Amino acid sequence: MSEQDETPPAEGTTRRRALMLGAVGASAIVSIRPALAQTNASVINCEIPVPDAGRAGSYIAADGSVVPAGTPGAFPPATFAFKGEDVKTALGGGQLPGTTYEQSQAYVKYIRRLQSGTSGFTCFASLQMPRG
Amino acid sequence: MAERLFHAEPAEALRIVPLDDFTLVFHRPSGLTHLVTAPAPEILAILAGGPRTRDALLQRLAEAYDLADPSPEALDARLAELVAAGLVRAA
Amino acid sequence: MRHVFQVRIGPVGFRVGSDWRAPVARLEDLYAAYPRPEDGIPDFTVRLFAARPWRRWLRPSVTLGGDFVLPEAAPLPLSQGLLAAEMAMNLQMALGQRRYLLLHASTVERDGRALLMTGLSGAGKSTLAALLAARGWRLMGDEFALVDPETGRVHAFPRLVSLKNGAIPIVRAALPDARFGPLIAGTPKGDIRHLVPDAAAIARMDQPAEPALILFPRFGFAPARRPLGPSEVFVRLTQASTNYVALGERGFDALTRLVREVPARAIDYPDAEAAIAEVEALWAGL
Amino acid sequence: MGRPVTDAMLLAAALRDPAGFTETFSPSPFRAFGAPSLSHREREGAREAKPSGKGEGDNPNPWTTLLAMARAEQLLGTLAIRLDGQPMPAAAARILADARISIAGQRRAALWEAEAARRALAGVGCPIVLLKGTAFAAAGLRAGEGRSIGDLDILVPRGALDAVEAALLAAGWEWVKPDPYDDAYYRRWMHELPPLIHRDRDRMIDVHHTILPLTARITPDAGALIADSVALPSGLRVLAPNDMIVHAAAHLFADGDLAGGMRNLWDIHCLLEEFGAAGLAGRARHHGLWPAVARAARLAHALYGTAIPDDWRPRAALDPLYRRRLAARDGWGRPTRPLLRQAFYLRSHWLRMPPAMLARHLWTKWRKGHRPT
Repeated sequence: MSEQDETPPAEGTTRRRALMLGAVGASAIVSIRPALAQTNASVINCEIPVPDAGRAGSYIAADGSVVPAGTPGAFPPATFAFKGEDVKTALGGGQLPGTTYEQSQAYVKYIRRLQSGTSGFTCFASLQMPRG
Repeated sequence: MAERLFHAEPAEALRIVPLDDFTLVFHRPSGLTHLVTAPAPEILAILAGGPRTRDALLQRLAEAYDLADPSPEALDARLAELVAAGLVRAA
Repeated sequence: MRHVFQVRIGPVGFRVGSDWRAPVARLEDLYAAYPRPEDGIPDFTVRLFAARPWRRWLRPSVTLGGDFVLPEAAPLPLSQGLLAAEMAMNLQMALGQRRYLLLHASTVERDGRALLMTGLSGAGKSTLAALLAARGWRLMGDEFALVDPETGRVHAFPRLVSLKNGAIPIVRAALPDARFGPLIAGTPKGDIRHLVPDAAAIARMDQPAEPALILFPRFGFAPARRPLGPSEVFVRLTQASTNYVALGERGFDALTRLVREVPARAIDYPDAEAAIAEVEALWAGL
Repeated sequence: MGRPVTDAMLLAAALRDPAGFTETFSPSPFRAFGAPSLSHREREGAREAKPSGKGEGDNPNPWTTLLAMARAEQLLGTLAIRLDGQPMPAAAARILADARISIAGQRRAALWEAEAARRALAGVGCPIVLLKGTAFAAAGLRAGEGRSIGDLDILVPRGALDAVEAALLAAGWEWVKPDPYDDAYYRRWMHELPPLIHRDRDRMIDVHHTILPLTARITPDAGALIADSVALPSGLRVLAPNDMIVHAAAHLFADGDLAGGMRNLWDIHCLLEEFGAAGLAGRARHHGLWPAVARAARLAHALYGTAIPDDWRPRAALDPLYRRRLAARDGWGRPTRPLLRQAFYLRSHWLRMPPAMLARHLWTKWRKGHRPT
């Protein structure tokens, strides 16, 4: 029961819209994880290069997709990998260190497509439960 | 193993709600929610018509859309993500 | 347990048992105007207890217990007993609430329509809610917004508003005759003082409201305003909910309706006045 | 006429006879008819728990007591199903209705975890036998109705352990505690792999190759468990009914420290009521677990009124101790009778490993800061 049927146009019709399969590393799916997940999202204690090593040198477009270097309106690769803590804050609405607001938004969209979402975790931190 | 068939979940198992460049997919059997972006909705729509091998799927995608990067490895990666999420079954 | 306190906050009844008199006395004082749990049967039980018998007297420290607990939660000094009770009640909602979709958000209401302010702690949500209440908005809650999956309406959860550090004098100035709890110093988040919601908030806590605007405020930045796309709002709200996944399809329905029907803005603001002006402007423009 | 009942025997009474319990404590006018089957002591105990006055003192509403006990014993979902439709105060009805909604979601997530494991292990090609709560739900048994289900427990042939481990790691599971001592300990002495947890779904899976630790003095016939297991339409398998009861009793007495004992015993009650006891004694003896099964049946009869063969009834001397440990819970959901609990905790370790190894195990755990709570 899909609210809006996406069946592709019949074979042979002329109207074909563009479609990107995307890079091997750029996930096309974000899964909402249970709140207070025990398995600390890998994003917390890892470093995330933007873009990933496989596409060093490529630029990041405003919607987070990877585009050839020098594409107008896109951002150059980040000068250093972001810490997990920075990414968690950015995912919750903060800004990545050493970036302009627009740059940060593009990178966050790229990162969000790279790893699964962490449901409820950032909100839990704000319940200020002092950890023993 | 190229002739492995990829099956979509039955239609009644999914709630698909397009939003913007992401589409919401609620998977009833697991109770989990996924946000998918191109080419995942398009892959799910084709497989909803019936199971296909990776090559048949790639060919159907190339016919239906203007594929800028028709690489089998990229399609394998997209399929692997959908299998890991439980939205596609490889048999 | 030696000392017992019962209260209903919005649609949820609580029972707090304590090894000490002080926290219960404080709760009875600050929640005096609140009703008791429906039929005398609370939804959740909270326990404030001494992990070791001697901890009742020797440098007494309060361990948090109840229906739902976090094993690694650290005990608090007895002087912060009120804070321990509030945290433990929050924890029951965060881990145990299953009827309503729980969003970590402050909520105020005007003309039957609700404004939700959600985002990381420290974004000033509670302060904004208290200041808007001073300007005639009805306070629905400063910590949790309860969204009914069947109707899409927001239900109030008007617990004590916890104000931190610099916000305390600002809100005291804005609400000179409001009731406040004691100043609790040296907490993990600095000084905390609780504001008792006003009579209107308590009298009308059973009146739900239609969500009309979702704001993602950020305190301490130059004024800015940015619309948010529905998928980004969706992901952010799942991160602001501790029971979205547990609610299954009901949670999906509630959140999908919210992101498709209710406009959302990210607003940055340097101080409270700027934020209030921004909120009133956005609300007028709905 | 004994002290009024204020421990978890009250919860047992409500599960055993929902109509009796609600008749005694619901506000309905027709309460006078028929003698509720709650014993006098049980009624007095619960009635002593009148709605509390202001602040001081502690005599909560009997429904508050029941719900707190049920939550603490992981039986709130089961209670919600058992009491569905009974007259009761509106607040209790609402809380139990919420519990039914919540339990339905838990059941779906548990069944999906089994399906995800089936897909991940399809390539290994060995039989996969579901155990405990997931098995009851997957097979549609009464024991699965309203049951809260935590981890996924599966039984596989010991020879297939390495292939199963590799397939799960490849499909997104990861080790819960990558601690070498635990890992070696599990592999060498325990009846299961170290626990794994799925990266995205945050759900744990325990892979067993038999149902008791290798070190325990009793060695059940794992081969027979798998050989006589029953296939479900999905291709996953469940133990034969008698083996389910033997496993539940083994988990309760031969392996565990009775934690979650009331829920475990309710499973046994439901299985005995659904399948009866035909051939059970013989099968239990085959696995060397007849004493545990007999004790489980007697205690289920005592707590929940399970129909058991007459010649199983005469009580063993220690039964009352087991009952007091099982019911060691108060109206605030707190565990009570600490010395009795500690005794059963030590006994469970004693049963799992020979003395020398127990000492070394406890020493290692103590050195690493693991204190039994």
